[in-house]
Amino acid sequence: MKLGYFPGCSLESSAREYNESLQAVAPLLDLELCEVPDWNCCGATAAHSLNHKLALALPARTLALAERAGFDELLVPCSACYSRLAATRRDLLANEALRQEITSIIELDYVGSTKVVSVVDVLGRAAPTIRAKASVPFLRKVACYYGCYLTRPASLTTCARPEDPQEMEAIVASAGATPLDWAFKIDCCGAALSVSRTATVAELAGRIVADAAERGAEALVVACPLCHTNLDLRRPAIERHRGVSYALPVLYITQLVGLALGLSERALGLHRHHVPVRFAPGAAAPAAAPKEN
Amino acid sequence: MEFAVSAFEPKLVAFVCNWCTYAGADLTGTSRIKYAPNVRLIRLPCTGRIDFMLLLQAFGKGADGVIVSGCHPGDCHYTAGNFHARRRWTLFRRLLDFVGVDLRRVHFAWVSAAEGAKWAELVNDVKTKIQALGPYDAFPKRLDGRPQPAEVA
Amino acid sequence: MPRIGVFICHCGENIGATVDAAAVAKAAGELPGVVHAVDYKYMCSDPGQNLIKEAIREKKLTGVVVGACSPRMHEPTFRRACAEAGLNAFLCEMANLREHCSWVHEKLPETTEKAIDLVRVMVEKVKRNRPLFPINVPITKTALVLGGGIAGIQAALDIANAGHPVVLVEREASIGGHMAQLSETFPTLDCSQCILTPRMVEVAQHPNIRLYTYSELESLEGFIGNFKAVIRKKARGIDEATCTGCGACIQKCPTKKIPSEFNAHLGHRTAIYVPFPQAVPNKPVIDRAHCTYYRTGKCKLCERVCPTKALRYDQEDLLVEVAVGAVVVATGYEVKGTDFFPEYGYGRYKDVITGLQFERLASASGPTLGAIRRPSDGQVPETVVFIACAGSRDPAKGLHYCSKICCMYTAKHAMLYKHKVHHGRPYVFYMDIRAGGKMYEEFVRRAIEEDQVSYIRGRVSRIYEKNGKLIVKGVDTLLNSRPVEIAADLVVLATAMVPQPDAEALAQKMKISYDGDRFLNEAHPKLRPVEMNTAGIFVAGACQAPKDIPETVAQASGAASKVIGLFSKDELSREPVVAVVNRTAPPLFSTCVGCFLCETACPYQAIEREEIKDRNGNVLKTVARVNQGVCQGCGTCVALCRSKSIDLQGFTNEQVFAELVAL
Amino acid sequence: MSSASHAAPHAPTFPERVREATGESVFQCYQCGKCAAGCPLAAEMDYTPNQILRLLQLNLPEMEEEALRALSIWLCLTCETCAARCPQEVDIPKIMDHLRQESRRRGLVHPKAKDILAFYESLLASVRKGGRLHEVGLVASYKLKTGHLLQDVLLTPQLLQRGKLSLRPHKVADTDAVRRIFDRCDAAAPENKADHA
Ligand SMILES: Cc1cc2nc3c(=O)[nH]c(=O)nc-3n(C[C@H](O)[C@H](O)[C@H](O)COP(=O)(O)OP(=O)(O)OC[C@H]3O[C@@H](n4cnc5c(N)ncnc54)[C@H](O)[C@@H]3O)c2cc1C
Ligand SMILES: Cc1cc2nc3c(=O)[nH]c(=O)nc-3n(C[C@H](O)[C@H](O)[C@H](O)COP(=O)(O)OP(=O)(O)OC[C@H]3O[C@@H](n4cnc5c(N)ncnc54)[C@H](O)[C@@H]3O)c2cc1C
Ligand code: SF4
Ligand code: SF4
Ligand code: SF4
Ligand code: SF4
Ligand code: SF4
Ligand code: SF4
Ligand code: SF4
Ligand code: SF4
Repeated sequence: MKLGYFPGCSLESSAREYNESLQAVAPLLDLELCEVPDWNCCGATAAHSLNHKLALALPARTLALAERAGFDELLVPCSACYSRLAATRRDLLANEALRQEITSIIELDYVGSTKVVSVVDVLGRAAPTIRAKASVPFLRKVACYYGCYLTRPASLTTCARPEDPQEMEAIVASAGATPLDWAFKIDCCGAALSVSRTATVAELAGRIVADAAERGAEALVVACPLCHTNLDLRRPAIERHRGVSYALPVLYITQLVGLALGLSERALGLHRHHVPVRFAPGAAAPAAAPKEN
Repeated sequence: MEFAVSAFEPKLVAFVCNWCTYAGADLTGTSRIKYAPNVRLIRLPCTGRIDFMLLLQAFGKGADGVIVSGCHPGDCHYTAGNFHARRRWTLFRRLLDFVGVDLRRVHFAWVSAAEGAKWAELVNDVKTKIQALGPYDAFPKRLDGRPQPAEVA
Repeated sequence: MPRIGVFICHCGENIGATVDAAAVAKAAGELPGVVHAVDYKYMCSDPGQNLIKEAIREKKLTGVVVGACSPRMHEPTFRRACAEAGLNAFLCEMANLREHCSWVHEKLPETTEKAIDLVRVMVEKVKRNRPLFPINVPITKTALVLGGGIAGIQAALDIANAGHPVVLVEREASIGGHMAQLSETFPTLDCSQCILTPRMVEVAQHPNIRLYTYSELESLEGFIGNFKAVIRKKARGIDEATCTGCGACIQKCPTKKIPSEFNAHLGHRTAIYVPFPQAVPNKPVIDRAHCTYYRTGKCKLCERVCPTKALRYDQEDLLVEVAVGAVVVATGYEVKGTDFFPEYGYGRYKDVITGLQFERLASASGPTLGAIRRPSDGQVPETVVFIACAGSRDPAKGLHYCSKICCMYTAKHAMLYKHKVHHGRPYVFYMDIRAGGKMYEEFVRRAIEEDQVSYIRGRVSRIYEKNGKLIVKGVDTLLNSRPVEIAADLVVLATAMVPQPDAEALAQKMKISYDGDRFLNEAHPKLRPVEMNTAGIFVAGACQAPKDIPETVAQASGAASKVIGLFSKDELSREPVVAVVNRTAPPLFSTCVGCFLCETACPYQAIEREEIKDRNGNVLKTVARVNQGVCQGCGTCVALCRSKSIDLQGFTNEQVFAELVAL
Repeated sequence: MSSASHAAPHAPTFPERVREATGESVFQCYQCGKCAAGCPLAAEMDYTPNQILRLLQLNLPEMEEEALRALSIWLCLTCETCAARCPQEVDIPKIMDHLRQESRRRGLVHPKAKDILAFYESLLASVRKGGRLHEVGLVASYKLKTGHLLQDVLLTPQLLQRGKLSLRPHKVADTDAVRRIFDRCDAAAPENKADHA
């Protein structure tokens, strides 16, 4: 299946391993990712905080380019970008005058024919394939973390039960993992304040890491580079803030699926994490895991 | 209150419901509020009873302006009668327009049994407006007397 | 030839000072058809009325116009006078010379001219009046009461005590409704069952009440005074006449783990069961969906132990037809479940319960025999959080209204908890405290002041479970919206009161109206609060809007008194201002084209369909017919009929057009 | 129809202007506090979300200014928690967006929010230049703007070592097209010029 692909800025740099693992997993799940030609930044929180028009125009340009390339669906792995793009599509489809205004700003026509989908949407559909091909089941207890943009707002989420989503759980379960029931899967991690108010992030992300650890999770699973930054890269700040250290790695859901599909740690970019991806000896150690079934 | 002895005294016909506007006009009386004597009331059980033909007939018999007034939406004595009337009024307007009635001469209003002063205001207001428009000579009058609903039907 | 008499009143100075009454009478006398015209100082006085009566007799009048005050004032007076003189009351009309003329205009020639106009209009109208006669409809003096909660019980007893037969239909196996489930009731804290049970027994033993439990309304046809109801008596699986209610079958039934509806799913019942020990009637039913015999073909243990051989496994539903003259709808309410609250766990946490479940916990007859123990592990909760307005006043969840009783029962719950668990800590998250009622505010103050219930003003955002505690995240908006987190052992949601799931279907079946929330709509919120728009159908209790027991009972007695009032006469007599579809007597013919636009317009469902047949019984066409018992005379149908086949007596097209022509 | 009208023409009030810009009415809020109870930043805010709305509900110039001077409006992360649970369906994040723009336009930005604003401006400046975000450039420019030179410095070598930061910016091919978008959006709302770069 052919999908339009919008990696977004962070997957080119700080979230490289998300890109790498997604690209590595895709062919095994019969997904062909075609990068949108000449895509641009969605503008993130900055744009809609400072200039309403820009917050629509930046995502609209990428959407229009994807539409022009003829994709039915556009895969947006970063959930913050996903939210911006999907919201722009929603707003422009709902308001004809606005659509016309924005198309003239971006100098491109746009009718909204390309649907915006997230990694969780796409992997969710591929769950049967993952189950069938999981040669190295990831037999660990994990806490799936959704953050904000996969479950909110109600007009954009594809989760059936936004206050207690189960979509990521279904995916990791198909890869052999045991998803835990825990309390913070939809709580905010501090997202865009990562740089400007690191202390705030230490508090918010800290609660998340702590709850997952206390409930016995062996890994946190995420589907967003911002979440990953706050839970992984900001770990020292979290540990300083709480005075506890946590050996809880944070995996992109694509990495977890990749491990189950038998891909190597390196191919999946596990070495790029701040918190080392190491597991206590147990049912299965990633990559080196013996074949279980 | 004084009324200017102007050249043109319009003839106004008001179709009103028994429960709200008729009673409201009674209250105008008991409160001794004065208004223009140009209006003649036709009492009906409900504005739902008013049909398009009645309006046409009123103009046909020499009215220069028509008032249709009943209970406020939701207060209808018959629970839904004025709701039906309201829905039809939109239709009426189009029909009246179609047969060439000057829509500025038809006034729809809500006057409740407690709005005596509002009734007086309404009549005076409509009178002034119709006065400004002048006599409704453009409408074909049939002042030949006998009621013949069939001729307009 | 018409012979019209005109009588102009001076009303002392009221008319006489502004309008030249004598001139009006004189002008009236010259109108075609007028054979008699006089003026007089006080028309409504005895001598005034006598003037009219004498003229009717002497001048053989065929119609009377009184030019005086508003017909809303004295029309009945003058119509009565006419009738006394032998003239049909509906051949009398009034011209409103006072309220609409003398009182609102100056003393000017125009004013007298207007008075003459008003009289002329009425003369033209009255010439076209027809003698009309009050409509009489016979009444079947039996009432149908739907729903056996406290509302239905109260209404049934009131009507039955007035000497009229009542058919009481209850869907469940026992009457009692929600009140039977309650522990103690605000604001007096008296035991709910103690006050309810005697009334339930009274219903069962009342000679005028025929009780159908485990039954539903199948259909309702007819109109005020003359309804035909079909009741479906669902198969109980036992013969009620033979069963003694010994309960042996219940004790022996091996299928025991069915969540008990009566205990709001906090306890269990067997497949053959009575909902609760004080049930009326105290005869079991078999729940066929769960019974092992119906599911697998094997068991019949109950039959083996029954001393009277009362079991009837092959019993079928029975349809019973009853003729009734009035209906009281008292089908009550339902409460929202905890699964309605995503942010509070979608009903996943066992210790997040509804107020109704708390009633069962606090009830001496409940699953814990009145001890407050939480469902998950039976521990006595040390900290209980009560959340008010759970689902109510929440447009995001589709319910914008206030459920009205939950402020009170939440205070009650917190109080009962404190009385039973002295060291316990009750917290109430609330938005407003609505305690308008006799001794209600005092009751809530008692909870706060004496029982030290902590009220926190703010809505809870989320509940999650951690280490066996329920973490409740709220704020105190009175403390600068400071976050408040409480680790609770039990959370009680004051969930919204909503109509029965089938409220809409039932309303449609009965052709009565309901509002956007599916509560039944009374005819007028202030002046006709217990009547429905459909004549002869009345409403009582929480099926009309959320209400507590005192209000429910008041409304039920109100509905009952309306029924008793209706039954106080043998026939219904109504003003003949009703619609008629034109008809020429045999062979029946009508200009009605059968479009039934009138049917769609009529707010009272008064339009019926009638087939016109030829001599051989072949249907020629279907035409409209007005049920005069139901028609209220609004005339909406008349305005809509394109073929002018339907007309309104007293305000016929002919009359109204004549008025216009006379202007 | 002759019903008296009380609506004399008047200059739009602030709540009316908020409604015009966002489609949201602040009067919808009934001050239940559920938003504050769920907001991840509530503990750090000078005014909780409902209090911001309350300031606007009073419809007094000094209260309106107080809301625009609040730190809260800059702390809001657009996490949508409040909007998802608000019983009255008030879209608070949308209102917050508007308040930020208005606060910046009227020069009322809270002193402690200057960092956040600087970060947003740096980010957009970076995007204006290359169409995509250049993280190294962004962090460098942010640090220059705020003078927070030490913060995060420790992290950067780690990132570089793990191959996660590239010193050379990725750019779109048609940088001009992106620049024109910025220019047009700035022209549409000159007071909300996306970046002060
Ligand atoms: C948690 C809680 C606590 C409360 N505490 C108090 C209190 O302390 N004091 C107080 O005054 N009030 C209290 N109330 C309110 C009280 O329960 C109601 O006011 C009262 O029960 C309403 O009575 P009802 O007869 O109208 O409805 P219900 O009690 O609901 O009875 C309706 C009956 O109709 C039957 N029925 C429904 N549909 C049909 C149908 N189609 N055909 C036939 N039968 C049908 C039902 O089975 C039921 O038996 C409380 C309510 C709740 C939820
Ligand atoms: C400011 C205000 C606004 C209100 N607005 C509303 C509203 O918008 N909607 C609403 O539903 N309700 C409203 N109400 C409430 C409403 O007025 C009452 O519910 C209603 O009037 C009560 O009617 P009643 O017949 O019981 O009492 P009353 O209206 O007080 O009538 C009692 C009558 O008994 C007479 N009387 C007293 N003692 C004797 C005696 N010993 N012998 C003979 N006669 C006696 C009195 O003269 C009086 O005529 C309002 C009340 C107030 C004060
Ligand atoms: S009939 Fe009416 S107008 Fe005449 S005296 Fe009586 S009250 Fe007055
Ligand atoms: S036949 Fe059914 S009701 Fe009777 S004892 Fe067996 S399971 Fe229970
Ligand atoms: S055992 Fe027989 S008599 Fe006793 S309750 Fe059951 S059915 Fe009735
Ligand atoms: S009665 Fe009280 S708790 Fe119930 S909905 Fe109304 S305000 Fe809320
Ligand atoms: S609207 Fe007139 S023609 Fe049509 S069904 Fe009714 S009575 Fe007959
Ligand atoms: S007059 Fe009104 S109530 Fe009577 S049949 Fe016509 S529409 Fe129905
Ligand atoms: S949750 Fe909604 S209604 Fe409640 S205080 Fe916040 S904005 Fe207002
Ligand atoms: S969107 Fe902003 S105000 Fe709302 S909960 Fe998130 S941070 Fe708080």
